[in-house]
This record gives sequence, structure tokens and C-alpha cells, in this order.
Amino acid sequence: MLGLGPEEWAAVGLSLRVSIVATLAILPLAIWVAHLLARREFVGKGVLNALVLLPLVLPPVVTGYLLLLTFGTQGAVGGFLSNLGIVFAFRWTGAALAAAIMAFPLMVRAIRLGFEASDPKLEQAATTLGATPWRVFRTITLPAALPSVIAGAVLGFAKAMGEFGATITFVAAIPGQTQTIPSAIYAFLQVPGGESQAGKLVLVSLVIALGAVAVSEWVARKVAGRRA
Amino acid sequence: MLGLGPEEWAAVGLSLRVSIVATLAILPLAIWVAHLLARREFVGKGVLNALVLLPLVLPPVVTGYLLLLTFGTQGAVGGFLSNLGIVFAFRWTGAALAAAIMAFPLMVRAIRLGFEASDPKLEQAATTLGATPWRVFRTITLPAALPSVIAGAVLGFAKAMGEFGATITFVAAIPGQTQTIPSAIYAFLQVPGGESQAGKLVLVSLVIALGAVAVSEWVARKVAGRRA
Amino acid sequence: EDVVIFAASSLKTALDEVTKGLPVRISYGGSGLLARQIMQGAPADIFFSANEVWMDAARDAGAIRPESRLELLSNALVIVGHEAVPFEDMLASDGRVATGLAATVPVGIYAKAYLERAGHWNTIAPRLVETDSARAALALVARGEVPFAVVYASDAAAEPAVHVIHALPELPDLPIRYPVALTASAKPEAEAVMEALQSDTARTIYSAHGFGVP
Amino acid sequence: MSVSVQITQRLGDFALDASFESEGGVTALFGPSGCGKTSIINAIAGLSRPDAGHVRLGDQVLFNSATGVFVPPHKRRIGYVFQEPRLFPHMSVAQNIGYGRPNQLYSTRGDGGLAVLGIEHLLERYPRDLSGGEAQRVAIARALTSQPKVLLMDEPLAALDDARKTEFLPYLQALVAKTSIPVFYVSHAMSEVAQLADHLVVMRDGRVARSGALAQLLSDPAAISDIGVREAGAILNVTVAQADASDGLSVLATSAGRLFLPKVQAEDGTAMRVRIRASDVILSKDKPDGLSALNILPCKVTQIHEGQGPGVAVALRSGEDALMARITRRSARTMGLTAGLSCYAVIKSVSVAPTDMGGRGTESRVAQMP
Amino acid sequence: MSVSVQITQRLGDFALDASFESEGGVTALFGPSGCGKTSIINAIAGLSRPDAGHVRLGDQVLFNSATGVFVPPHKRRIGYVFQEPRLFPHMSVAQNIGYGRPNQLYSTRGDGGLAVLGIEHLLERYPRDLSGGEAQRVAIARALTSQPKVLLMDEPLAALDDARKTEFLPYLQALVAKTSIPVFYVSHAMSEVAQLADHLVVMRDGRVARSGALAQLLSDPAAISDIGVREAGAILNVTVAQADASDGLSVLATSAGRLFLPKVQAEDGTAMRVRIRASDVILSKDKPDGLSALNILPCKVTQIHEGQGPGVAVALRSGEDALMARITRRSARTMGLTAGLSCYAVIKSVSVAPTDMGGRGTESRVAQMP
Ligand SMILES: Nc1ncnc2c1ncn2[C@@H]1O[C@H](COP(=O)(O)OP(=O)(O)OP(=O)(O)O)[C@@H](O)[C@H]1O
Ligand SMILES: Nc1ncnc2c1ncn2[C@@H]1O[C@H](COP(=O)(O)OP(=O)(O)OP(=O)(O)O)[C@@H](O)[C@H]1O
Ligand code: MOO
Ligand SMILES: [Mg+2]
Ligand SMILES: [Mg+2]
Repeated sequence: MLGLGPEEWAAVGLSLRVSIVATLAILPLAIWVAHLLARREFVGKGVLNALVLLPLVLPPVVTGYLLLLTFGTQGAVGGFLSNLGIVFAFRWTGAALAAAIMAFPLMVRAIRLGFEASDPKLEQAATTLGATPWRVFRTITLPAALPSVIAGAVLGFAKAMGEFGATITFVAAIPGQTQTIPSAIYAFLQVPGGESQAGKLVLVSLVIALGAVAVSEWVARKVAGRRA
Repeated sequence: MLGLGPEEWAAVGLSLRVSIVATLAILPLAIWVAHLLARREFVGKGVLNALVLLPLVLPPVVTGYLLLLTFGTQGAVGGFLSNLGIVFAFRWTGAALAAAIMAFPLMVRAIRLGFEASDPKLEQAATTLGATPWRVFRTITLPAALPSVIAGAVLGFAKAMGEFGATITFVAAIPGQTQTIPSAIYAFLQVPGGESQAGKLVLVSLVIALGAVAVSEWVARKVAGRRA
Repeated sequence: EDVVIFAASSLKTALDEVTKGLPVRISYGGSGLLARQIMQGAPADIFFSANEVWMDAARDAGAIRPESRLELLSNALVIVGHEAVPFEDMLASDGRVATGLAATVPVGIYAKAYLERAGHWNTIAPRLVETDSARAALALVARGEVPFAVVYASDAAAEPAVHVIHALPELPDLPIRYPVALTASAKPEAEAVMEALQSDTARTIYSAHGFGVP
Repeated sequence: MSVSVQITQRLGDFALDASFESEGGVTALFGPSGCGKTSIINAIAGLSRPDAGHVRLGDQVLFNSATGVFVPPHKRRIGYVFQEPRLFPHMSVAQNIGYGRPNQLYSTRGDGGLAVLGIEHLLERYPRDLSGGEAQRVAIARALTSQPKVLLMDEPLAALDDARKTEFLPYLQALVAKTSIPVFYVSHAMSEVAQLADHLVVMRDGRVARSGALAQLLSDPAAISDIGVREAGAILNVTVAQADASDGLSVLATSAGRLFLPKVQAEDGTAMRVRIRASDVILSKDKPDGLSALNILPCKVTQIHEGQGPGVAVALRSGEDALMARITRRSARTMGLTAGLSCYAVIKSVSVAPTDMGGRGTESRVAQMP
Repeated sequence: MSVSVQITQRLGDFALDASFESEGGVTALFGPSGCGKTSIINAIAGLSRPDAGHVRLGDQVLFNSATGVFVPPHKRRIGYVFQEPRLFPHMSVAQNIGYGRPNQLYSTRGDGGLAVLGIEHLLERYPRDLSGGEAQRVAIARALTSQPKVLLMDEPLAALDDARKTEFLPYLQALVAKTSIPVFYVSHAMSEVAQLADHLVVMRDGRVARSGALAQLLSDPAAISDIGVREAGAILNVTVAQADASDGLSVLATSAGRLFLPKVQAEDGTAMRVRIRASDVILSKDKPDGLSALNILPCKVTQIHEGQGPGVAVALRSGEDALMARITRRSARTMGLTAGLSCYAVIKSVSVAPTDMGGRGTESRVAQMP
């Protein structure tokens, strides 16, 4: 189909898996940090803010390199984790980690907007009805921020799909294991005349983006449903 | 200072210029498209939505190539523009163009959230007071979306600062002309032992990110000021 | 106005030293990228490629002056290890082997051809970790993330944290060459720089960085 | 300016099918919660587009489904006081108030309305620092300041205290008289409606249950169930005979005799109207003596209207004016009231509150507005 | 349950410095817009933390700046009807109402409150599809359903029509009587307050101008300027003598004679209280005859209170009950009224509206609530 070989289809499947896992796995953390940034005042908030943006500001290769230093089997965290049997290096999980980290700033920023826009008066109303802060968060604040969460997830997913620099630096491109669509496209572009093969994968990316948009709009509509 | 040479400082200056110009230049378009996506229903909305996400989904190198093919002096648009004396390829303006395009999806998505959250009841109120749709947009809708616009601008600026793949592909990395911080970092990383030089530039990036965050938070506070 | 050189990334250390004091600006990148950019009218005066394929492509596109082309440097492939283990042990182990994308990135293409000819490809292929550049592969070994890598001798020479455990013999029909040429749009001043790139001092520096100077 | 509204519109399960005409002035929309008052106002404002019908103010057609006319809201020059304040949160009170006239510098002192509304000290504030009633007053000021050609007010005084209402209603009345713009006024308080409105539209379940001139409906015994027992009553046309009589009273002349009322702010000779609630009238067969009530008018029973409750509405003629009394059925029987009987209406002077006296567009009242 | 509130708080330029105590029941907060009513309610709810003072309900201290006690709002078990509805937009009406008791399935039919509020047909709707009054009623239901230990109601009926109020107030009254939770009730409508409240706190500019038992304040001539001319009056303790007399009337026994009122829903012998507005009382030196007013009580003038206006408040004793009449100064002079004088109070039966008759926690009223 489309004249793509099994390796390319494997890359497509892997990209989807990596992006979905990365997005879903980092989402709770992104929500937490976004809420922190939107609603709390604390020392070092500015620094946290900047740290969150860092993966966006740094060239992806650097992020990949830092990941390697940290989460590689020889790295501080990676060494510890590998004792626990959790290995990122040269696994699809590593690609997901890289994608998640690159997607993180986009998600946090978008979700934070939702928390900032949510009406504290409604939270007060819930509080008077006996809801604990945690219940208020779950039932009022988070639903109010849901459009932003969806937007953040879409941004994150898209970024994860397109992530290349950090991924190839951190986990290289082992076909079927860590070779994502972008790595495959990159590979094609390295040979003279590889453009048409690369173009097909670009097309696949576009279709996936369309799908992601369609799903997210559908969810958003479902969720927004009957609100004011 | 910091042990960075003039070439590196030139890269820092260039990155700042490129990012600021890119962010400001693309902002009006991002606002327009975001408003379109948030408030209008039209055929092809899904496709526009996906197209906006595309620079995020594609590996940056591909975006760079597409830019090169389109805006290069040999390219369709580039050839036409160069007759008018407007040249992007291998100029800092091209770096700005690449940065703008990469930043675009982030900005649109964030700003769109603002438009979606802004209260149509207030717009109705303005309408009854005789405000034309354009005045309503300027004085009610846009101010309501301002936190999102700021968030979008920050995301866009950060992405522009970190943009590497598309930039180096489109305008190469000619020191003092088109070599941005990420290109310089990349070059250092190509040399064994270049890590410490690269690290210094990473630090500079971090400081700039901190500055951007500080400025944006300050503006946001100023703007949010006394609202409900 | 400065002379602009588009050079393969792997040349950076050597070339920075060679051109010290010269009125040049060097844009480093992958050879394929640089070639495409030159074909698209990049303001480069000199193209210094890491392989002949992309120089040929540029030539076919009329982007360089063929008469100025010179196969200035050569390189060799070596197998490096994080530890200095005997080559036999390396072959016998199941440790991963990093190198550039075997299908596309120059170092990977060479590695595949050289290993095939040496009869080691089938043992090594399943253990490959493919990267986007030789430097990335080298870094993996230097960090100890991957025990072995197939890289250029010049890279290996620059990295103290790796040990050369085997040098692959050069294939006469697929020599590793670094051609340099003036681009079609080269400024007159570029000729002098071309001279400087070939000077004896320059050759000494290249050698010191592990390149062959045929 | 005559006004004609006819609207058919579906809103979920709710079907609005309302039509009424009025001669302009203040048209009050009255009816239980959820009966469709806001929906009608929104259609007049152009914020919703009815499925069918028309909205006509004077000779201007704002909407007509038959001809496809739909003037967009920003061209209708409406001043709309919404049911909730809807202030712009990013603008100060002064900016909110000035929004409707962007080209004129809003002079904070120039408009008496600010003083009447008691918001002069709030101009620098932002909406979130206002109390509920303060926000509502700012919303009123914003709508009035836009120099509208039609005023839509959806329960504008619901959050205000009586003192404020008492101050504001005459101001509004004078403003309407001066500018003669049509006003659509939604309220649950018949006392407000009775003071302000010229025309009353009573709604029920999306339909117009009753529509007519206010004075007529208020004094129509058959309308009592719609108007409410406490608010039904007659409107007397009076002339100020002696505005500044002794004891803080004014003397007003009616066609059948004199009335003593708390001092009115008008010159002698001014024509006014005074509302006398049916429940504030006591009937006596003989002229009573030694009562604390100052106002005793001779009259004749014209009709007795029995409802379901224990009360009956007695329509009376006093000189050329109509009056109405609401008394118990038992009293009516005991007194032997029948149509044609002569009797006396006893009206407590203080039961006619100041808010119940409206000037009919008389210059004297307009002139003394704050 | 006794209640003690003392709050000092700065809000921008506004200084709140209020303190009052009450014996529990319904405490009404009354005062002009912007005087600090909502601010006090918020402090009781724990939504704002005063700079100093305390909030005590019975023996539970919710806040005390001296000891640093501050019970967080979600532990206070309050039912708060905000000044604006504040419904959760992403939840249906049923979900909104059920929010306060998450662990119980909200039975839509089980609670008469839904019927009284007229929102049973709205349960599946979302807030944006509600009218202003409907939203307010849902907010009331939500607060009541959370089984609060204290009820805070900030102008809960402002957007409701009289018919709805008339239905709801007795329900609320019965609920309060049954559960005996303290209620803080903000309203601009003294008629609501007069019917519902046990204790009245009159506020002005952030301070408590007057605080006391409602019955006492309403019948205190000195308090008229705070209460308003139309609402001042006495509360009579009565016993139902004959609930179902002829002509749709009930006969109530007072200490000085019988009163005829529109039929009350109570059994014979029930103790009730009835409010008689001062402005609804006419005085007569001699026993009047042939009047349509059925209720004539003999009484004695105890005090004459002159204000600035044209009216005077006359305090009366009728049997063991206090009454008040508001008449013009001129009448008082003409009649030669002085303390100690005997006279007759004429009360129009229908002027005592049903909403003015509150049962004092009597079982009979509680039982017949819908
Ligand atoms: N943050 C603030 N800054 C300045 N003034 C404030 C602030 N919050 C409240 N106020 C003022 O405090 C006063 C009391 O407000 P509050 O909401 O308690 O009034 P209220 O009695 O409930 O009035 P209403 O009947 O209009 O609702 C008002 O004058 C208001 O303007
Ligand atoms: N989108 C909708 N879907 C279903 N019902 C709706 C919708 N919008 C309005 N309604 C219903 O239409 C009716 C009329 O609403 P409207 O707001 O005009 O009432 P109202 O007379 O202004 O009432 P209130 O005095 O309570 O403000 C209400 O019963 C309301 O529930
Ligand atoms: O430039 Mo990147 O390579 O954004 O992933
Ligand atoms: Mg309404
Ligand atoms: Mg308030």
C-alpha cells in the first residue's frame, strides 16, 4: 500500500504508539504542573516556568543528549532505573520519553490557560456544598479546563509525532524498535532521489494529523456539549 | 564574557532578533486563524486545523526542505519574491520565516483557547451598545483572549528560539548571518569535547527563556490586572 | 566579503583550525543537506563534502565547477569500543554496534559495505544502533551506552574516551574520500581559500586530526 | 411611537408565540418566571432571530421574516439592561459606561443619572470590586449613556433597595418623557410597572395573556387575577391645587373632590396621575366621621366583580374618574352593595406612596430631575 | 441556636465593621445596595477571611481571629444561595442539585422542594438553557439539598414572581422550623423579611445600624426610617378560632377581639402570628359603622412618634397586643390624638395578605407543606 515497505509501516505504527503513550503518560504531570503554575504562588515559580519551556528553547539534539546523560543506562537516573528493570535506551519507551519531554511544554502552557480561565466563583460554590479541594478540582476545575486539556493533548500528540532530533539522539533509529516516521523520513532525505519515498511518509503524517484533529474536535464538542 | 567568542555572541543576537521578529510577524495571522477556528464553521475547517498542526507533526527537516523548495531562489514563490527584492533563503529573514512557521501551530492553538473561552454574552452586550463586529473584536473578544495571546506568543518565541531543523535546512548555519544559537550548539556537539562550549550556549538559552517568562508574566499580570 | 564554505560536520575541528585567520565563514551540516542547499542556490563559494555521492549530485546539477574538484582528504573506518576488548571478543559478544543509518547516512553506507566485504555484516547487522551521524554514534560509545561503534578514524582520534579495536581495510572500489570544489557561483576570492585548504600546513593539520591526505 | 411585535420561536421544548402592539412609551412585560420575557427582549434586540414574525418600532422595521429584513443588533441603537449585569471585566466602571458612546469623552459629572444611580464614586473601580446592586446600577448607566433609540430593561431594579428605586424610577420616567423613546420593561414588581408603564403585556407560557393600556388593565376588575390582588387599582387624573399645603401635604384636585397626599414636587396647576390601589380603599355607606383617613370621595358603584377568593372588586365612579375597591365578599353582602349604589371611598392619604405618583411627561417634573 | 458574628474587614476603600447576635432562626440582613450584606455572608461561609472578629453558630466556632480558628468552607456544611446563580455549566440541573450530596442518589421525586420551586421539568436541562428565574430556583434547590447546617441566602427570590414567592416562602419557613438550622437571609424586600425573619439586622455603610428581634423592630416607631414606611407594623399573636368560616374567611382570636382574614390553612386552635402594616390601619375616635372593613379593634394610644415627613406613627395597645398605625400629622392633630386616648383601629381584612401570616413553627403548617 502506498508503495511503503514493511519497515516504513513499522515506523508508522511505532510513531503512533510512541505518541499516544507519550501524550497520555505525561498528561497527568502536565495537568499538575499547569495547575501549580496557574493557581499557586511560590518561590522559584519563575524558574519552574522557564524549566518547563526549556525543551522548547533548546535544540532537540541537546535535549536528546541530556536525556542520554540522565536516562542512559550509564546515566544517574537511568542506571538506577535499569536496576529496577526499567530501561529506556534504544527501546520504544525511550522514544516515548523523548517525545513526552518535548511535548511537555506545549501541554503545560495550553492546560494552564484553562485553569487560569476557570471561574473561581464556581469553585467557591462547590466548596460551600461540602466538596473537598480535591473533589472541587476533579469535578469543577478540571472539567472547566477540559477544552484546554484537549488542546494540550493535541499539541503534545502532534509534537510527539514530529519529534526527531531528541529521539534519534537518545534512542537512535533501530527499525521496528525506535525508528519513528521522522527518522524514516530523515533517512530517505539522506539519499539523492529519496524525496518521493519521504513524501509518502509526509502524507501519512498529514493523515494522522487530520485524524488527531478530528478526534480531538469530536471529544471537545462532546465535552463542551451543552455548556454556556 | 562566559568564554563565548564573537561568533557565538552573534548567534545569540541573531536568535533573539529572529525569534522576536518571527513571533511578532506571525502573531496577527495566528490571531486571525485562531479566531476563524474558534468561532466560524466552514467547509475545510478540519483540513485547515490539520494544516496548522502540520509543521508540528512533520520532522523539522522536512519543513525546512519544503521551505527551501518554495522560498528558495529557485522555488516557485521564492523566485517571484526575489524579483521583488525579497529574499528569504540563506538570510536571517529566512530563519525568521522558518521560526515563524514552526511557531505558528503553537500560537494558533493557544490563542484559539482564549477565543473559545471568551464570553459571547459580553460580546452581545457590546453589540447592543452599537459596537461593530470589528470593534467588538478589538475591544471585547481580543482583550478577553489576551492571556491566551500572551501564552501563544511565549510558546511561539520559545519555539523560535529553539528551532533548529527547519532553520538549518532552509538557511544553513553561516556564522554571523544565519547561525542561530541552536545551530551553534549543534556545531559544537559535532566536535568531541565541544560539550562545554555547547553548555554555555544552553545556559544562555535558559537565561533568555527565563527572561521571556518574566516579561510575559509581567505583561499578563498587567493585563489581567483587576479583572474578575 | 568573507568566503563561505559549506562543509560536512565531521570536518569541523580540523577545518576550524585550518581556516583560522582566513576571511571565511563555515556552515557545517550533513553533506546531503549542504548539497541540496547549494543546488537551491545557497550563497556558498566552496563545498567540502564528506562523500563523493553528494559531490556528484551537485556536479550533475551544475552547482559546482567540476574542474576545481579535488579529492582532498581520505578517511578510514574503524571499530571502536568503550573498553579495549580484542576484536574477536567484540565479534563474539552480543553488544550493540552504533553507526550511521546504514541505508542513508554516509558512515552507515560505508560501514555496511566494508563489513559485508570483511564477512562480518551478518554477525553485526542485528546488533546495529543507527544514528543520524557518525558523531552521534561515537558519542554513544564514549558515554558507554553502546559498547561498540563503526566510525571514521578521524572521529576516533578526536575522542579520548574510546578505544580503536579494529581498523577496517580500505576498499579500493569504495574509498572514503572528502572532495572539495568551488561552487558555480563562487567569488574570485574563493580561489585563494581553495589554495589555503590544500597548503602543506593544512595537510599537517588534517593528518593530525586523523584524516588521510592522499 | 407605535410598536408592533410578533414573534414565533422555538427554544428547545419551549415555544414562544407572542404578539402585541402598543402606542409606545413604556411597555411593561409581566409574567411568571420562564414565561418568555427575556426571549422577547432578545428578539427585539436582534440577539436572537425568531423563526417568524416581525418587530416594528414606529416606521422602522427591525425584523420581518416575510421580507427577510433583519437589522443587525449593532445598528439597532438599543440600550439593553440585561437580566444579569454583563459588565466588561477588563474595563473600569467609567470605561464600561462610556462604551456606548466611543466618540465622545464621557463626562463623569455631566449626567445626573450617575448621581441618581449613586455610582459616581465607583467610576475608577473594576467590575469585580462591585456589589451585586452596584454592578446592576452601572449596567443601567451604560445602557442609558449609549443614547439609545429604544430601551430594553430586563428586571433592571431587581437587586436594588427601595430607596434607590424610589429615586431612580422618576428619573427614568422623566428621561423617557424627554426623549420619547420606546421602552420595554420586564419586571416582577407590579408596583414598579404600575408607576412606570403606559402599556402592559401580561405573558404566560410563551403567549400574551393580556395586553392593553396600563391604566385600563389596572382598573379592570377582570384583570385582577393577572395583575395581582395587591396592585390592582385605579389611576386618577388630578391637578395640583396646592403643592405646599400645611403638614407636609399637597392638595390635589380630582373631578370629585380634593385629595391630601404627601408633598409632591410640582407646581400648582400641574396635571398628574395618582394610583390608588384597590386594597387601599375602604367603602362606607354613610359619610364617615372622625376617621384618621383624610381622603373621602363620594362615588357610585358601577360594577361588582366576584372572583374565586374571599374578595370582590368593586368598580366605582367618582366624578369623572374611575376608582376600584377590593373588599371581602362578606362586607359587600353586609353593606348590600349593588351597582348604582352611592357610597363613600375612604383612602388613607399615606397609603398613596410617592412612587405611585407619576407625572405625565409634564415639563415641571422633567425640569426638577437631579 | 444562638448566633454571634463580629467582622472587621477592609475591601479596597470599603470598611466592614459589623457585629450582631441573634437567637438563631432566620436572621435577615437588610440595607441599601453596597452596604456590606454579601461581604458578611461570605465571611460566614468562609469564602473570605475577615481581618479580625469571630463567627459563632451555637457552640461551634467557625472563625476566631484571636485564637486563629478558621474552619475551611467545605467543612462548614453551609447551603449558600449566591446573589447570582453560580450553577455549574457542565452539569445538568439534576447534577447541579445533587452536587451537595454526592453519596446519595438524588431522588428527583422525593423532595417537595422541587415542586414548590417548579423545576421538576428542568432536571435534564443544562444551565445555559434556563431563564434567569429558573436558574435562581435551581440554585436554591442545590443549596437546600446539601442538607446544610446553616443556610445563607443572598437575595434568593430577587428574580422570582410574586406567585412563586408566595409558594416558596412558607415552604422555606416550614423547612427552617423542622430542621431548626440558622438562616441568614439577605433581601431588599421588607415584605419577605417580615414574613420570614425572626431577627433583623439593618446595615448601613458597613456597620450594623440596628439589630433586634423582628417583631420588636417592626413595631418600634423609632425604627420606621430603617424599615420603610410601607412595611412597618405590628405582629399580632392570634389563635385560629374558626379556620373555615363563611365567605372564604377565617376567624382569628386576638386578645382584644376577633379578626376576619382570608382563609388560613390551619386547624382551629392553632397559634399563629399575623402582621398588620401600620399603613393599613385607620384610626377612628368613635366606633365606625357601615364600613366595608370587617376588622375593628378597640385600642389605646400609647405613644405618638413624629418623623420628618407628613406622617406620624401611632403606637397602640389593643388588649395585650401592640398595634401601630401610620397616619398624617394633620389627622393626628384633627383627631386630637394623645397618649392614653381610647380609639378604634380599622383594619381592612384583605390588606392582610396571605404571605403576611406566618406559622410559628407550628406542626400544622409543617405538615401541609407540599
Ligand atoms: N475588592 C473590593 N475593592 C473595593 N471595594 C469593594 C471590594 N469588594 C467589595 N467592595 C465594596 O464593598 C461594599 C460592600 O459590598 P457587598 O457586596 O457586601 O454589598 P451588598 O450589601 O451585598 O450590596 P448589594 O445589595 O448591592 O449586593 C460595596 O460598596 C463594594 O463596592
Ligand atoms: N435553549 C433552550 N432550550 C430549552 N429551553 C429554553 C432554551 N432557552 C430558553 N428556554 C426556555 O424558554 C423559556 C423562556 O425563557 P426566558 O428567559 O424568556 O424566560 P423569562 O420570562 O425571561 O423568565 P425569568 O423571569 O425567569 O427570567 C424558559 O422556560 C426557558 O427554560
Ligand atoms: O528541530 Mo526539531 O529537530 O524541533 O525536533
Ligand atoms: Mg428573564
Ligand atoms: Mg450583595
